[in-house]
Amino acid sequence: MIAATQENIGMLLALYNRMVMIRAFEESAIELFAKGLITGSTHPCIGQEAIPVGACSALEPDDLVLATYRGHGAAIAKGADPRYLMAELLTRTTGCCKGRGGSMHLCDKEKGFLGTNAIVAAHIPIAGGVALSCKLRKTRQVVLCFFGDGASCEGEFFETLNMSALWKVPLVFICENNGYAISVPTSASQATPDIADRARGFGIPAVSIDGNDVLEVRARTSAAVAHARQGYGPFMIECKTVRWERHSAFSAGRYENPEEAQRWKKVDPIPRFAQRLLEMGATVEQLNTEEVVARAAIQQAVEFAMDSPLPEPESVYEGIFAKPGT
Amino acid sequence: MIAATQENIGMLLALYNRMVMIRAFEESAIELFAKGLITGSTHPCIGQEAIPVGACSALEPDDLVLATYRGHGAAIAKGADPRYLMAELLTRTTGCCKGRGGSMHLCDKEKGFLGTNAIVAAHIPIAGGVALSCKLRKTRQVVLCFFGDGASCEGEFFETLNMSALWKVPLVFICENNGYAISVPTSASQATPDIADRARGFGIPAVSIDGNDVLEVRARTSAAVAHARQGYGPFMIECKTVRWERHSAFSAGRYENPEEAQRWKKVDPIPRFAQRLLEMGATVEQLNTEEVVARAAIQQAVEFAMDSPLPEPESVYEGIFAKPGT
Amino acid sequence: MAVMTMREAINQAIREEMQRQPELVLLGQDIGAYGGTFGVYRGLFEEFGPERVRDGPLCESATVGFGLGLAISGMRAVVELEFMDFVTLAMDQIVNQAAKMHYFLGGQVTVPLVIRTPIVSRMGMGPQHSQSLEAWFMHVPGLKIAIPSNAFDAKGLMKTALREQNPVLFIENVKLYGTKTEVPEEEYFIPFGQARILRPGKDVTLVAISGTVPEALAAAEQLERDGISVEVIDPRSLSPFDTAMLVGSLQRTGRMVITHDAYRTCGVAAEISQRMMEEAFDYLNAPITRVTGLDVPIPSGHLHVTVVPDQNRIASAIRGLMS
Amino acid sequence: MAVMTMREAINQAIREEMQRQPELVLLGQDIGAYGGTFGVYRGLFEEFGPERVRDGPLCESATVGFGLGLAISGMRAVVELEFMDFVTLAMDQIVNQAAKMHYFLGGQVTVPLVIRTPIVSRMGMGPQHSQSLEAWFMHVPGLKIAIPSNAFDAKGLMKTALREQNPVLFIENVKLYGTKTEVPEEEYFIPFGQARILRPGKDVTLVAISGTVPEALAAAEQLERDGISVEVIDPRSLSPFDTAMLVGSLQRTGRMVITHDAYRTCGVAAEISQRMMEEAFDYLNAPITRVTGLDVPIPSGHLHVTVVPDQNRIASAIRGLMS
Ligand SMILES: Cc1ncc(C[n+]2csc(CCOP(=O)(O)OP(=O)(O)O)c2C)c(N)n1
Ligand SMILES: Cc1ncc(C[n+]2csc(CCOP(=O)(O)OP(=O)(O)O)c2C)c(N)n1
Ligand SMILES: [Mg+2]
Ligand SMILES: [Mg+2]
Repeated sequence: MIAATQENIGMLLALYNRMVMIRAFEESAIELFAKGLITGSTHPCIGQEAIPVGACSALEPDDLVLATYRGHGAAIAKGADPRYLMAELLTRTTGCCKGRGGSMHLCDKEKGFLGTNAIVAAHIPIAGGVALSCKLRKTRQVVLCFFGDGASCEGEFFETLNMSALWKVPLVFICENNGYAISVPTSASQATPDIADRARGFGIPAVSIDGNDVLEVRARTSAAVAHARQGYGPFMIECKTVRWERHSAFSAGRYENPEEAQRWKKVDPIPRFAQRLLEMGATVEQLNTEEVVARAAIQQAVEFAMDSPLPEPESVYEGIFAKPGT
Repeated sequence: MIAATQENIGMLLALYNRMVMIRAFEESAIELFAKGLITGSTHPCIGQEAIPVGACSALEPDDLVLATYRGHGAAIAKGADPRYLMAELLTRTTGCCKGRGGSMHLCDKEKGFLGTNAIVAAHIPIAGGVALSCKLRKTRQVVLCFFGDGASCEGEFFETLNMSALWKVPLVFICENNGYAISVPTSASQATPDIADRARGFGIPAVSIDGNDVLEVRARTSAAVAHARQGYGPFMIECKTVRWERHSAFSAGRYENPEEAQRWKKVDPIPRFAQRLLEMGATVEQLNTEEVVARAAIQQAVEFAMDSPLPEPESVYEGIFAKPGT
Repeated sequence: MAVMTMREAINQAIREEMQRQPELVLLGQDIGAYGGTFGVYRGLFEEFGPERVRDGPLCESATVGFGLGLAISGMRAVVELEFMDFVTLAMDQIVNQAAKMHYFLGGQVTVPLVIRTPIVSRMGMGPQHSQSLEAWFMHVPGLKIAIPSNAFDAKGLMKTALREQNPVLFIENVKLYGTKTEVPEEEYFIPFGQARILRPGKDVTLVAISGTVPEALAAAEQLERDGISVEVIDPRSLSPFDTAMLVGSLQRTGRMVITHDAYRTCGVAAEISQRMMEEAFDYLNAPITRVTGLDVPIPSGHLHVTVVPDQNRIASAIRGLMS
Repeated sequence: MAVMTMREAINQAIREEMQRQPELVLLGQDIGAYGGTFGVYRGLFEEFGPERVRDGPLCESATVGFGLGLAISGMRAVVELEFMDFVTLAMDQIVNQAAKMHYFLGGQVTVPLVIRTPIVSRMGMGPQHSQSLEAWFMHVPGLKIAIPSNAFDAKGLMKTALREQNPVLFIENVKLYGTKTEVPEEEYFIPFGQARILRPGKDVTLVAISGTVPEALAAAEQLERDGISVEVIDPRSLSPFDTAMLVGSLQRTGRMVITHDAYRTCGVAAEISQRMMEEAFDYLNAPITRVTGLDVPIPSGHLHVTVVPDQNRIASAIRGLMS
């Protein structure tokens, strides 16, 4: 339980800010995609904002995060500048990955955000290796790895559960169980309701929680991070949530279940958290201010991205290999 | 518990016969390899005979089995003729796979033995597909899939646990946990003692048993097969055992732990079963007879193989594609 | 004759064979009500139900493995991999298992398994969602590979694939799904290993694969206006490969350009060229030229258009050869 | 100069760099006290301990993934895959992740990762344990590929690999592990992209890769007795590839034969040949010929000797060219 002190309210308002920022970022991404300004695809995390914000708020600045293509939120939550992220979505030269990665490949190494990945589950063993690196270098850093319910059916996920438990690496698995892969519901991809059970089969402690409660996510992640940082090895948190939008801005979206969507909008993590904040003593003005500030930051990010140049055709051979000494 | 009736003794003596036959087969394989008659490699299952014999004895003749390169025992236990198996080890044209597969690829489709595989764990999803086929065709057949402790770390194993539980296919996973992959002990490949736990994480019932007790293996497999045949889906049996020999006749074997080997020789499943049989009323003569008959069959198999021709170089282009209409 | 898209033609071939062969089952992700990532399966789930159109969890390797297991035990399976880039997750099942199982089990099993996968080389979806990896599979004995460029061929080849007793990799370029041709009402089959002259010509042979075919045809038209007569050939299948038709054309034209979206180095063009050298060296009036995807990771966004061949790159390569 | 085997030379290169770079870690299966499936790591576990020589569970994909994770976060890793056939289980990590990560993360990370794997083409271990799959990787931008044929080259190339900031696939043929050459006492590095003339000659250029090198040298000797002078060149690395040296040799000899154990179709020989056609067409006195592994699944047992090239097959191809 978080006491309603003034500092705490300030910190919590910062979380609220981040959640709104992510929402605004994703809304802009959908809009820009519709306008044809994003080539390829983009995968919004609208409705799931509580997970990256809650989880990343439990980290030290030098802790590390890896995520999926649906990781815009994780990047923002870990502190990446939305301008460079948005520029990356628009594949501009000013993008965080020089406009080569696009929406599915964001990265901000300075902020400890080690990248998103377009192959489902492929980043999970990579996160395991990063965690091993932290352990071997004795840096006391912890690694957070976000992935979906779909990813939890891929062999690499299990291989990593096994290796990370065996080698007791400081890795926290954050499963964003939003109930669907692209169109396949979890009922058609797993026989049991809880993905957390899978981790337990390897001796990894795991919990299933309400992923739309940002404070719950934060509290559980804090405990898991402490566990990992103290050398007890990996931990898994399964956050149950829902994806409002289509799988991607590109997908046809015919799989949508409108009733379910309506039901879930009722548990939208943002108004829910606003309500909680008000109960804890925050004012409506404070919330409005955060909202305005966050949305303005994204507006600026969009303008920054739109003003940035697209890469020249001749640059296509650049950036494949690291130069010696880098 | 099996009552010591005369029929039962007869059936049990048949199991004993099979165990001795497998032991003799593997001893011959090692000898032939040492003589340079087996090119490539060969992976004996000496010390593990109780598992294939106990497990396959719980099957109907038309049930199906898939196994690994260490699957000579499984092939014999499922009823494959040792002559064609031995000829395959010596890559003769009379081999069960026409001398193309060698020691790591045995098959006897007629007997329901759907092949061994040289890629660790690759046959596990294939077995899943065979089980799905049985379910879709409503044949009431059950599929048994043998694999090792090492294989239980490969992603495909977990993918198959998930899919087979989801689709409730009639598949019984038999893990031959002999404590080692090639040289890597289970203590260096998994954090928890029981591989069975992993199956439970997917909602698959699983037990860990003494794999050197042929009657225990038989009883547990019978129950698992009944479960699968009745449509309740997959089941896993982890049989703890030990590998006496080096990983393969080809391996250097420097990893051997002689003390452990000595300890395990004390639980050699063959004399142990012999003792049990005597207690149940079998006679020493009966056991001797089985032993002689089994060893003679293997002696004949070796002779048959040695008398068979090697494939001609020109035949190298044969057998790649099935002809239309086959 | 009906006019239909390549998407519809593939769908129709599969539907016909689903009706004919009760043992035929489809496996993959998003192939149920969703109709497949690119909509190729629309209506099949509704017609054949969840037992035969089996939407499943995300695990490419086991999905192919299950398909193979079905194939060797009295069923026939079609597995869809959502992007060709994801074959990387199922290489063992495709290459070491499906391609070799009939062989290493001494012919005791057959493998009526079709693996369908789309190339998404022309949509800017980035380095992990844009690759054309057909050369990897042409390298591996034991597989058959179909790679149609239009509705007519796609239907005939899919019908053949669905009667095969051997594993078939069926490669479709997403850019072609919406393109239309006439497709006969009556049933027809196109055997593997027969290339097709899409446009006859006499000055130069232009071999085009999959997504480059429309560009090749446009280049040929462009060049015709300049008085250069280009013969455009689509191999249609890579294994078996119709070397003979290409040799025949080369013997008439004396010049060849080969184009594909795949990476240049060790791509299929190198193999085709080497076969021409081996069989028609004396007919070569000029070096065989390739116009291919560049040897770079394929960038996200608009920059991808720089990477894959377009009609201008093809036309200028041909002009280069003629001068 | 010490005389040592290729196995020892690789071991020595790794040992030296393990001593020099505390951040260097080895991952794989059976690489601890066992010393690696083919003994390349003997003594390293004893010297550097289990933290840095990390024997692990059987899961090729995650093992490469962990190595990649180490590489992008301040460590350097060498991952051993026990047989080259098992790359099939880690293709995504190698091809879609390691090869492209520096690129798609905009240069924010470097990937000092070496993946070592032996080709076991000449031991009769059957269709799933005998393949030479280097062409797959040469097809993929973003990887460097070393493929030495002797102790001297292996040491110098491994030293280079272990100072690289990019992913390197290091391919070793088991048949060569026991072969010996002189190896200097002092430290040396062989850059990638430089081929080596193993034997000068003037009538024909013979390009030999990995396990075929001893056969190529034997063939050259055989032919010398018949008055045919063969220049034997080992490319040593496939990416980058020393096209220039091969072109230079071809310009002198006018003839080229390329030999490798890998499958013929879409193998590296086709690529090399096409590059020669592109760059030295006018110098070709005869078609470039390839002597390769046959396009068949590789049988277990003695029959494998029929599949891979031997000195007689190479020699007779060359005789064919000269006549
Ligand atoms: C290996 C692989 N298979 C398939 C895909 C196509 N794909 C992209 S996202 C996705 C759904 C993943 O679902 P989940 O892990 O639940 O994440 P979510 O999108 O719901 O956040 C699929 C199937 C892919 N990118 N990579
Ligand atoms: C995918 C794969 N990786 C590695 C190997 C090499 N290899 C062959 S057997 C083996 C050990 C497997 O151990 P386990 O599954 O316990 O079976 P056991 O040999 O003990 O019966 C290994 C690593 C292989 N054949 N396939
Ligand atoms: Mg999901
Ligand atoms: Mg074992």
